[in-house]
Amino acid sequence: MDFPFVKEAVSKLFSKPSCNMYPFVESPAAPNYRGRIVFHPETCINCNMCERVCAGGAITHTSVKNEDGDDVVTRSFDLGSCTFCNTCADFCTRHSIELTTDYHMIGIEEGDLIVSGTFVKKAIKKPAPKPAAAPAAAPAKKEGAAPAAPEAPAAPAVQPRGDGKPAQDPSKCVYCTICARKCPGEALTVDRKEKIWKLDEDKCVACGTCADVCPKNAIVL
Amino acid sequence: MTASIFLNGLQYLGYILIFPGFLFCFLCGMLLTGIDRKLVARMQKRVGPPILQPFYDFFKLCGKETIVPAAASRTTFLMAPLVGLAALVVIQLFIPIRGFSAFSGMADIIVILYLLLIPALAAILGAAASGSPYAGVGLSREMVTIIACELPLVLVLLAIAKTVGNAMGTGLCFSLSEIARYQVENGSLITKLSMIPAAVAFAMVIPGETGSHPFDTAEAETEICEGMHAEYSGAPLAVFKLSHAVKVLTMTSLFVALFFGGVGTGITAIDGVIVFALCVVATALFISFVHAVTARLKIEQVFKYYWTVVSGLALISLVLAWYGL
Amino acid sequence: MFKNLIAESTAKSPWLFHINSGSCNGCDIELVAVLTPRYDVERLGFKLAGSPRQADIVVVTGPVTKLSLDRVLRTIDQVPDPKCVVTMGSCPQSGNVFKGSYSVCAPLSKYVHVDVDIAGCAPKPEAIIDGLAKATEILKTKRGQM
Amino acid sequence: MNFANMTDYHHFPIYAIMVLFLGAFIIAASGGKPSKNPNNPAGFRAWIALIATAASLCFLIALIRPVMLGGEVIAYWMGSRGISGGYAIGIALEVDALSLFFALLIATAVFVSAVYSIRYMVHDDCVPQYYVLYCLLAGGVLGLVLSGDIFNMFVMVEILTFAAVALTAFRTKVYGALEAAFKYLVVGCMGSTAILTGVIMLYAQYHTLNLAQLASLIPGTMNNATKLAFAFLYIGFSTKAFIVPFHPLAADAHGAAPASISVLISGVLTKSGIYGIMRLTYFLFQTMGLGRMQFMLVFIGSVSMFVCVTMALAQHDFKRLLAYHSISQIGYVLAAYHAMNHTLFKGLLFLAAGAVLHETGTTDLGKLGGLSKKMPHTTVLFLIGAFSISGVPPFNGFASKWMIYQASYQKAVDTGNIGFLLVTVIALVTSTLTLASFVKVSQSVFFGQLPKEYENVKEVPFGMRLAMGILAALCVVTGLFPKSVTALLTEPAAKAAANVGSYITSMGFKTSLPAVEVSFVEAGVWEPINWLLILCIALLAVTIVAVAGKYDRVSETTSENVETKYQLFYGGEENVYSQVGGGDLFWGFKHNWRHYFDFMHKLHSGVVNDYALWAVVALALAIVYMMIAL
Repeated sequence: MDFPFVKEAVSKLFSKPSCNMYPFVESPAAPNYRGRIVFHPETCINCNMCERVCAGGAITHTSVKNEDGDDVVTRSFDLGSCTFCNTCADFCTRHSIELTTDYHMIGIEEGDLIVSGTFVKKAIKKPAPKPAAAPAAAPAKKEGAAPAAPEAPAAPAVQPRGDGKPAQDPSKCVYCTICARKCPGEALTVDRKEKIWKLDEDKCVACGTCADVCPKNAIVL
Repeated sequence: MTASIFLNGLQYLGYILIFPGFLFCFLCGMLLTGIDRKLVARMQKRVGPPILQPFYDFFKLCGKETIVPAAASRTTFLMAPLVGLAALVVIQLFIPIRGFSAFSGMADIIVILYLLLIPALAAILGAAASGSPYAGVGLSREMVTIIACELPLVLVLLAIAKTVGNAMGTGLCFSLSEIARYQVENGSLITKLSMIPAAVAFAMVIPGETGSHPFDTAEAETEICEGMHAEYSGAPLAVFKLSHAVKVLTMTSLFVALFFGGVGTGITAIDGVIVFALCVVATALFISFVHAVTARLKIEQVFKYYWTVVSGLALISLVLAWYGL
Repeated sequence: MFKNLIAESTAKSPWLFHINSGSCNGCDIELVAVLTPRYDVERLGFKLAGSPRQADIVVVTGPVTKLSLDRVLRTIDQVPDPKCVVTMGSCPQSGNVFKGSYSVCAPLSKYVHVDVDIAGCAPKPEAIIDGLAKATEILKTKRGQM
Repeated sequence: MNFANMTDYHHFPIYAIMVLFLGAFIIAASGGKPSKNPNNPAGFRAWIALIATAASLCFLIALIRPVMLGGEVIAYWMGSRGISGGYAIGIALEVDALSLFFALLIATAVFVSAVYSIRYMVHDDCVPQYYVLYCLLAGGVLGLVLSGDIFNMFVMVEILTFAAVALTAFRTKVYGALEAAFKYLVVGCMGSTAILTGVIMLYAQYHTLNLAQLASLIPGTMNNATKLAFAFLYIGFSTKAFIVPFHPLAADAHGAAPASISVLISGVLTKSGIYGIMRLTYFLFQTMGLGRMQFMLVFIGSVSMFVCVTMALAQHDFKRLLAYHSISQIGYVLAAYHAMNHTLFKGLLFLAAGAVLHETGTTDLGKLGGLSKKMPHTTVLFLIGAFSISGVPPFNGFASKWMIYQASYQKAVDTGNIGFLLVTVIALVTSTLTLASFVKVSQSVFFGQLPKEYENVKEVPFGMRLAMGILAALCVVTGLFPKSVTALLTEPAAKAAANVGSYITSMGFKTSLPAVEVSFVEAGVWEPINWLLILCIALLAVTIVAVAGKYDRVSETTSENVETKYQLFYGGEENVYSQVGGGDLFWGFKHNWRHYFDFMHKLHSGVVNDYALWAVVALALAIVYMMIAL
């Protein structure tokens, strides 16, 4: 018989307990702990990339038209469905999503675990389409601007180029720059301010990543 | 005449209900388990529950709903904990506190031996009455633990009977109060060479009888859902918890009475405190410490341990006592 | 007075029963971590009970798979009153990443009344302590109403 | 012979025997056709048996005053043919306290069992024949213990053996009944033959068959032939008492016989063997090294105790388990005066087993369970019996076991013989093992879960419960007032056992032995009343507090699924039938003793040839021991 813990037990009896006295003493989380989500609606551009990448399906949004014809978008994060993987924050080009070190997330009533924010998304003021490198930029449909959601995608606004390389649909594009950032060949240049979308044909390898990642389905191949 | 009978009756009732009966058992037993839990926690480098935690547990359980499973035999199921508790209190009444015992004369080692069976038996029957298969496994283990503890306990008690009997010139002494008196006059039994192995063996029996680590196979909450108590809820469970607490008190105070009976001053109140202090020490050493440094054994290991190591020690003591050492 | 005593004791001695309804074990490990010397909820009177009959708080982890749904509900039924159901981690609250799977029945609140949700995947032990403390308060109110 | 003469109590012993034989005769004369009444196929025959046993019991109870309290030894010569020429010519009945003690036990057991039989035997065929044999068996045993003549003892042994064999075998439809009866017949006949041989040897030596005269002649004239005779007689009576090594027979016989007969086999037949052995040891051969003889008896008793209790732990059948316990307890009986309590609680247990068999049709521990909900009274009665046999205070088993421990340990201390110390330890441990096996029975028969097929089981008829109730009440009463019982029954019997002189002289023989005043070592008497009072007050106090505190609180349930709430907890699974099998219950114990159990398993082959061989070996060993040690 062997009692390896005899010494341990006796010495511990006379030493201070190693307890973290949490409810009585604050216990801050470690740096970079991913806790409660904070959403900054003022910077959100409603690209919906976060919703697309969310594994747990925790992110949703509603949008209502206000009297100006603008969309009032409410984006909510259900912490009760979140895996705190940080992917949404990672993908958010505008850094609107942030995972804080606050871990006090207790839900007793409905809504306790919902983080949400509302912002107004201005309706697009029909800027002149600037087909940078898309010769087949079909001007046929000048989009009625009525529904924000493409309710009639019957005919694609932009014809595919046919060579496998991407083409932009300016009516859908919100210039979020994800395609540019995700392009493995760095063939895309997107300028949000100037609303420019440019493809460097030499660098493009027609991999299709940009179309894949586009949250608005504004790229056709 | 009637007045004196009435007063006598009142005194008896006082013994049974207050000291050293129910109230005393309740308070001291709970306190002992509280201290035990605290000490175990401290040995594991934890803060541990407050010492009054067993009281909280008890009152909380009293306030819970009692569920009697449809498959259970209702009366047995509900009565079993009460019988067990009553039997334990009766044992406590017999255990002398340095010469003072509430009911001397009828206390006898063999009676104690059998009375110790009753709480376990009550728990077993209650478990059997619940109809749960977990309780079935638990009661089987409890029964084996009883068998395991019985042999060393018998040997220890016979050795004591022989030692005291030798010294008293009667050859044999089964009476607890006699044993207590002998110790008051001649010093504690632990000072005798032959009694040292017996004391060690008895100390090893304490965790087995009280069902604490590492011999708590019968109530193994992680493997068989609390075993015997799997179907108990509410007040009956509270009574079981109380019984366990009283059993801790009973076993430790029996240990103190048998081996440290000579310690004390002669004033009952002070002796009571001293005995309780000794009980605390015994609990700390034989229950808490053992709990902290061991892991649960398998039931056949429990049996083997008791029938070899512990019984061996007790046997050595008996042989020594036989030859008058 | 006695009633008060019981209510006070109820708040000081909540026993947990833990049900894993198909969890990835992350939450389970955290729940165990809460019992370790580092956090030691026993100092608040918490204890893991082995049987639902002895429990006050039922802690459910996991996305409530189809197979486990029946068992979870039955076990919760078997807990004597007053009782409190706590869901721990995102799975039982919504299904988390398993949402929409053919074999997942989450959220649990569709089937029973859930008192406290502890968010996190898995929740930090401190968060668990927070949640359990909330559950204890609820328990005490429930006991007071009995 | 006038009427006053007829009511003289000196006639009562022969009346007690004769009513039983008369009853047997009347029943037999009434033919073997069952009556039309389906509720009582035996018809009036059952009542005749009942009246006969009741009358017999009454006659014996009437004898308590003169014999037990008055200390008289009744000598009764049949046909008034007494002693002529210094030799006993006539056939004598001789009733001292020891005889009466056993006779009372037997009569009680027989009477209770007869009450029980009326409803129990309803479904059996050949019931009329059953009652004939029943009365014969009872009469035989009673005749054996009251007889004052060793040849008469042999005759009675023969009667009871064949009645018992027939009663074991008469249920031909029961599997194993014939086999059991055959085994019993073979070994029993060996035993009877041994007794006859012993008797012949004694007669050849002393030219008399009267017990008292033998007892007066044997001292001082001991030779090897006497020792041989004693060995034969000892083995002969051992087979009747089923002590080791004859225990396997009992298990088979009990298993096959109806419960009412099991009661007789365990409570009556074995007692007759014990009585025979005690008579031999303490009366006839008391001069030949009583100490060594006692030691042998105690040794055999301890072995019986331990072997049979472990065998019982391994059994799967309720009745077989009881059978082994029966012998285990006989070990205690041999060691001391445990006989009365044993008859009471073992009878009760067998009747409970019979009740279970009656209602469910099986005694297999693996198939039963949860009967306490259906048969609450039987359960309570069984528990009383189980507590008694396990020696749980305050029931009667504890009182007698307590005396055994005290006495054996005192003996060990007085004689300095470690062997007696071992007996104390074995007895205490055996008692715990007994408890274990009754926990096993209660778990697998009365508690636990009710199998589907026994949903419609009902409580047994009142008649059967009454029989069990009588025994249970006796168990409790003798447990509560052991002092009075000891004073009334046990102590006179114990004194009588040691007081050979007065036995001999009262028969009219001269003896060199003085009618000594026996110093019956009062090992102390367990007085449970005070203790019980405390327990009752304690229990009352707890119960009052519990009831006041709404112990059985049931709140308004919050869940809609009320029936799932009251289901058993199965880790969340739906309730299925699940019972911890009796065989697996004490795995932790059996595992450590597996080699022992394997050995015992191989040893108990169930082949009658083996058992016959055991008998021969035992006889040889007994002869060797007697020759060397005495």
